[in-house]
Amino acid sequence: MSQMNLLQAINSALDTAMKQDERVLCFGEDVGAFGGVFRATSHLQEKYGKHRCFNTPLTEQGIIGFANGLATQGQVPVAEIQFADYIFPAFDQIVNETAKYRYRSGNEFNVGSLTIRTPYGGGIHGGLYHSQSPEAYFTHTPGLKVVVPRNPEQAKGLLLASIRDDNPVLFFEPKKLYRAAVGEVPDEDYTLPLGQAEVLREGTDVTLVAWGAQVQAIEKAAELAAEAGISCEVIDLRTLLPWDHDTLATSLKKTGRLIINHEAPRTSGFGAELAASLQESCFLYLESPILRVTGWDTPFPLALEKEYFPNELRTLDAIKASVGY
Amino acid sequence: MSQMNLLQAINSALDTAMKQDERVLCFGEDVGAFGGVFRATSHLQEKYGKHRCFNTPLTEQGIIGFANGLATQGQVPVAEIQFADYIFPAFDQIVNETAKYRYRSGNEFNVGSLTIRTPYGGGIHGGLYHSQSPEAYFTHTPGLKVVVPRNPEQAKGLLLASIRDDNPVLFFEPKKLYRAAVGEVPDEDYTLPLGQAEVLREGTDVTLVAWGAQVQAIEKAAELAAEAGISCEVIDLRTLLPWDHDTLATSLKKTGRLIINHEAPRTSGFGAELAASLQESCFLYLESPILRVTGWDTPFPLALEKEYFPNELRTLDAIKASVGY
Amino acid sequence: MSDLRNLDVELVHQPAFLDPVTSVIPTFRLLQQDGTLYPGAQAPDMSQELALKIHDTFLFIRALDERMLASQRQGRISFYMTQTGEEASDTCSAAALDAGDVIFAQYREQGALAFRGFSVDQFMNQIFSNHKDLGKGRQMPIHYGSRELNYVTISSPLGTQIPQATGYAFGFRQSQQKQCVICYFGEGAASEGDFHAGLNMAGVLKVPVIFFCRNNGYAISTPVHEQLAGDGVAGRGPGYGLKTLRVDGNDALAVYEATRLARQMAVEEHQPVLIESMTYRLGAHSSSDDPSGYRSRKEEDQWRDKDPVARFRNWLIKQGWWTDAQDQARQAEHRKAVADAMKRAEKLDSPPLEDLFSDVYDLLPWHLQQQQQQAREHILRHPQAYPATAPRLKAAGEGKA
Amino acid sequence: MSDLRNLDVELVHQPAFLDPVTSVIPTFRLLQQDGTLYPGAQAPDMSQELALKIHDTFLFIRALDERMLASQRQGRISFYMTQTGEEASDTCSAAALDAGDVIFAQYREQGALAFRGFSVDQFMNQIFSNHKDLGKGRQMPIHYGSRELNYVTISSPLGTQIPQATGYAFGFRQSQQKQCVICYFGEGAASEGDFHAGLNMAGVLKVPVIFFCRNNGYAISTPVHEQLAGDGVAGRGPGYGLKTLRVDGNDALAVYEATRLARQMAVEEHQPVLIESMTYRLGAHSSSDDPSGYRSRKEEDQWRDKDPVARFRNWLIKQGWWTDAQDQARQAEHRKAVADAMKRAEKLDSPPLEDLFSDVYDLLPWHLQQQQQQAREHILRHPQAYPATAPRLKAAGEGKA
Ligand SMILES: Cc1ncc(C[n+]2csc(CCOP(=O)(O)OP(=O)(O)O)c2C)c(N)n1
Ligand SMILES: Cc1ncc(C[n+]2csc(CCOP(=O)(O)OP(=O)(O)O)c2C)c(N)n1
Ligand SMILES: [Mg+2]
Ligand SMILES: [Mg+2]
Repeated sequence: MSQMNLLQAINSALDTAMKQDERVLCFGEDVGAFGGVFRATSHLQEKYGKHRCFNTPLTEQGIIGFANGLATQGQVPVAEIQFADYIFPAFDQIVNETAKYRYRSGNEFNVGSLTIRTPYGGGIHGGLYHSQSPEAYFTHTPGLKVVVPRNPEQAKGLLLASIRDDNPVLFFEPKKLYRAAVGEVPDEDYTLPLGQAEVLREGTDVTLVAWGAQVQAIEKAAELAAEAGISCEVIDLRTLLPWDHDTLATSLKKTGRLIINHEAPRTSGFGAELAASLQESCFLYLESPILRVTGWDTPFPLALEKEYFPNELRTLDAIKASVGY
Repeated sequence: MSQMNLLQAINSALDTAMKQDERVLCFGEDVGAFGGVFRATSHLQEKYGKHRCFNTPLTEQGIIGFANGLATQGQVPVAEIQFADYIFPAFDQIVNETAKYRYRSGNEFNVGSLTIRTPYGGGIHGGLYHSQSPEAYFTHTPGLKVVVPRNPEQAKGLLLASIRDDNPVLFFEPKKLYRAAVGEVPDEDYTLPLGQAEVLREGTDVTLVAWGAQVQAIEKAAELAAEAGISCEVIDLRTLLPWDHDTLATSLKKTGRLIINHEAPRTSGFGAELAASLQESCFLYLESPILRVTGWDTPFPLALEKEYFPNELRTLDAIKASVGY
Repeated sequence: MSDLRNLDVELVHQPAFLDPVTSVIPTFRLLQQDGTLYPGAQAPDMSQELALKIHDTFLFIRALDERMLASQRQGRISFYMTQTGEEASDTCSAAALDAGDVIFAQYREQGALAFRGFSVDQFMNQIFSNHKDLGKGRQMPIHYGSRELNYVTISSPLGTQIPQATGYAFGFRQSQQKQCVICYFGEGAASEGDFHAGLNMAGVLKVPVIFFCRNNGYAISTPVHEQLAGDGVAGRGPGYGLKTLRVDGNDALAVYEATRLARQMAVEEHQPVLIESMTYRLGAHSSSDDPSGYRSRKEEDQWRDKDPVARFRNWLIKQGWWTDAQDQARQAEHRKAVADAMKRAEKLDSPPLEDLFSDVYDLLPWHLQQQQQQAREHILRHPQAYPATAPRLKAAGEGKA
Repeated sequence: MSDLRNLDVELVHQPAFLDPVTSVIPTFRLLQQDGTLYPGAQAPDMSQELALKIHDTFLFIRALDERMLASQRQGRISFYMTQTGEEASDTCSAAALDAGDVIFAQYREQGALAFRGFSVDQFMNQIFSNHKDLGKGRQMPIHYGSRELNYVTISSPLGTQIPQATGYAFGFRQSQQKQCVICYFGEGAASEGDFHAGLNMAGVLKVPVIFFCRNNGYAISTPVHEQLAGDGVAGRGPGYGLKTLRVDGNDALAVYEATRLARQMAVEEHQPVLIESMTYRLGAHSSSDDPSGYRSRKEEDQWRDKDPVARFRNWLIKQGWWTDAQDQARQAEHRKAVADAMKRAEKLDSPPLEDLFSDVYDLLPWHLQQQQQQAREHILRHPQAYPATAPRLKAAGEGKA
């Protein structure tokens, strides 16, 4: 066990994966000698050489196209997109190629070994283009897995699981927590299961669910609610695609109330899928409508970032609305 | 009034717009002399010259980037993406640029005059890459409007409205109906309102909503249901972003039951947003869960297209499930 | 790392703008249409066996394309694409490679696949989307692929295979295999951003890849001069750090020799190469297209006179390796083989319902299990609406019960 | 339409592969570092007034960059990007244009904007995201834009402005305005697919655009030789049908002259042009970056000796148009103006809550009206958590009541 921040945990996961399997390659813009603009790939080039950790030219569509080819050949690419806001030039390679490689070829070829890492989310004064949370776009794409860790220990275990999973995984890293989240992380090699949510706090009145950095917001809201005598169950979804319906449904059937929190805009955010599915499967248990506490339907702002944010206070308001319905 | 198929109606809308405003320009792959692979731009180059209707090189990101620049300059671009499956290389230009142009510049610059036309959907033996319905991706993008017509008369009126709307519009054309849907279309210039759903059939037991080609599926399902003594209200959503909450809520409050039908995969399809929003706003009126009848969570298949399709029979099964809940 | 730009190498004090390049790169050609070599030209070292295999591939493809286009017209298949006029480009470049080299194709490269040994039945099963199709009936006709033959399954979105080829080639280098990748694409696809990304990355990362552009004059209706300015696609190669050659794509010998040399550079020196093969799509873009809307009969006829198959046959005959009589007989054999295979393929079942849901992931996640179950129940509820799957589901259900 | 390829122009019978191009395009330079012209070089026709305006812009930008970087270090702003060492590239190219020509910039072109007349207060209001920012406080510092000055608002995603510039230029041509577009980007951004799309479309569609690449040696930490192979970015221009020139980006006179000539070709002949300006980013990539991780002090010092501002000042002094004393005085004035403006900008309110929701569309659709109302109510419920907006909302509410 060591104290690590989330970046160090990512770095440790990459190091572990590269040590254990020489087919693991890390690349992307500035990830080589420099170690990435956030330093997630620090020292990996030093340790494993220029052919296993390297800079690419500045082309996201090229990075993912290249990664798809590498995965088809049998390597285990871990491609970095410098900011999730810049994943869109690679959207075609991800949605039309990565996601459909196995299906379209009848599994003659697949890119199951591919992992795409990218920092996402607001809270760093980044404005429109250094703050986006584009995970929902990818959840509408069969063939992909989508994973979001909330803290260092989760980050290492989930990233190692993603690298080893035989399906392409998009791994969204909450960059707001890169240095802010610090915790004990096992030094050894370990994985955490994909596709399983985690119940962080048990409660009886309302279920709160979030992923990544927003787990903090619902945890704080649960504490504020507790002060007001409301007992919240707090769930970290961890994997968005395929997501853990059973854990959520079990909780919702117990509490009868659900609040979903995400940073991305509300309309067609992943909260919509959760709400739509769960109102269907848990209809008779619902005591109030499923609520979504989300970013507004605007681009991510700068000066008014605080006003945009679906923080613990907005979650608390929703909890009260839900309970008082 | 003339009898037109959906393609002719599109062509008539473009012709009308180009005649009325010389800033209207049509371009894309093969849209010039050839008139487009579906012939939606037939004869426009002949009529308006090579500078107003022309071929572009084969680059979707270029087409939309170019269109964004043209719109900023003050022209009225109507860009064609040959198949909606090929819109993804332009995803960055659409999601990061088109959608955010006005916001990020404080309206110093905007691309409100831009319209992007693209044929979408299955039913033509197109397999993975000539069948997709990617509308939901765009509904998660504030700043865009998303419009889908169901028949020739709608196509002309909605396309003219889209071209003239001062916001960028994605206009998805149901290619399955290009030649199959035939109807009376006014010869003159007219527009139909964006942002408004249309009630096609009134009913009391269940509300059915769809858009584009799938409106036929719910209309047929409503007829089958009528035979079984179930009265369905049928709604064509027409605009997905921003969508018409009031019309749907009014209907749902009347019937107490809602079934959403779309061709795209279920997870994070636009049905999710409708279900999530409406279970919230109409909670106390719901007599059964909101159901979604959609494509499965797979890429679009070929040999098993029929088995993939959310057709009238699957809708009918859902109607019965909803009523029998 | 440091800034390695050589700024002071050559200074000028007059602002001499370089002109856009129109045509400066010459075309490498060996064979004249009558089957004789140009004076001074040297035939590559090609065995009789290989030469006859290439020619046999040509004849097979002609038979296949002709029959399939006719079948499409008869409504027996929904879609087809011929490669008539372009057979030498892909077939002879593939012929210059090792069987372990990997092929990323666009869609008009059935010659390369046939040369590798894809059987007539395999072609037919794909075209008819039956349950024996290696691709499990999921893609439109002509989207072939075979792991065994190192032919990566075709994908419709244009250009996407280009950076993938670069990545695959990097993998070869990484695992120290002495192989290369060949990546085919049209001059239209070369306008996609993925082309730029793939070639640039290959140049920077130095990988064993041959980019093989079939410049056949059109992208559907769009002629080359509305597709690009400058000296074609080859004009861009050196700017990416690639070795570059323009070749007459209708000259089987020149294409073979160009690719053979390219392979050496790619495999021995990790030097990526771009070959632009100048050819012409004699047929329509696809069975959905009608070229009379955008080009003249006369132009087509001019190119018909440069037919690559005829040119190569003339050479074979001049070599004394082949006769007209043999050619007629072999054509008839291929026609029959194609017709027979078609009849077999047509009769085979479409893929089972499970193949609608398999291969989205390695295993079926809960939601796909659920959906598969829903589909099954729905189909059994309305069997008359699902003639392809319902009977088999019923049989299986009864078998179980 | 027809296939206009000239296939038979030049045939060769030997497979002579073209070599990758490393450096063949020379660099156009007029001024030596000491401010004298090279023998045989001719200074452009530049008035004293214009020359002094350029120099004044240089001094302003230096003062601005220095102060803002310091402010970032003090935590007064969150982010900044200097253009130290590159001032001549954008400022002098913009100086060669007409005020009606449109600028699409990347982000490191504050010189062009200052030259156009963006005031020190306008710079500050953007950097401090206050309610007077033309961009309404929505983007990070340095994302300037001004309709009045024909400077399209900066967008962070790299390369996206390139095809947009082509489209804008097409619009100029369409509306028969005798203007052109200049599009700035870094050599890193030139690797994006949008670069390929934008230049190719410009070449094919023949539009009045000048692509101006600042090749400053690095894209963050990535040096040019890991970014591209071949002869830089200029090496690609002719292949797209563009007139192409490489210029010393630290030579104010050469940049000016190159752009002046480029503008003529663009506006008179609709001939798109590519200029590659060879320069060096003397500072860090941004205030978040530390270049000591990827390059040497020595390399930086070599480039400091080529400072474009000093070179131009030397020329001005040799012309007898300027003195060291004037220079000192003017530097002090700019420093004060910047410091004063900063104090003013810091004090201004951030934008009102409405600006969170406006400009997503031309008008607020129902869902944004609803969300704005929810935000308002929420903030009024928890005013202590929203110090920037709550007091104003309260005041407005009370005013109303
Ligand atoms: C990304 C993308 N855009 C558009 C299309 C539609 N399309 C299919 S083939 C084609 C023309 C391709 O021309 P070229 O690359 O020259 O190949 P050729 O058909 O001439 O062999 C087009 C536009 C596509 N398949 N993918
Ligand atoms: C599409 C995209 N990818 C990545 C980034 C992150 N990024 C910002 S600046 C930069 C380097 C740009 O280098 P260059 O174009 O050479 O310009 P310079 O900074 O040298 O002026 C990168 C990678 C971005 N802004 N956009
Ligand atoms: Mg072609
Ligand atoms: Mg740079």
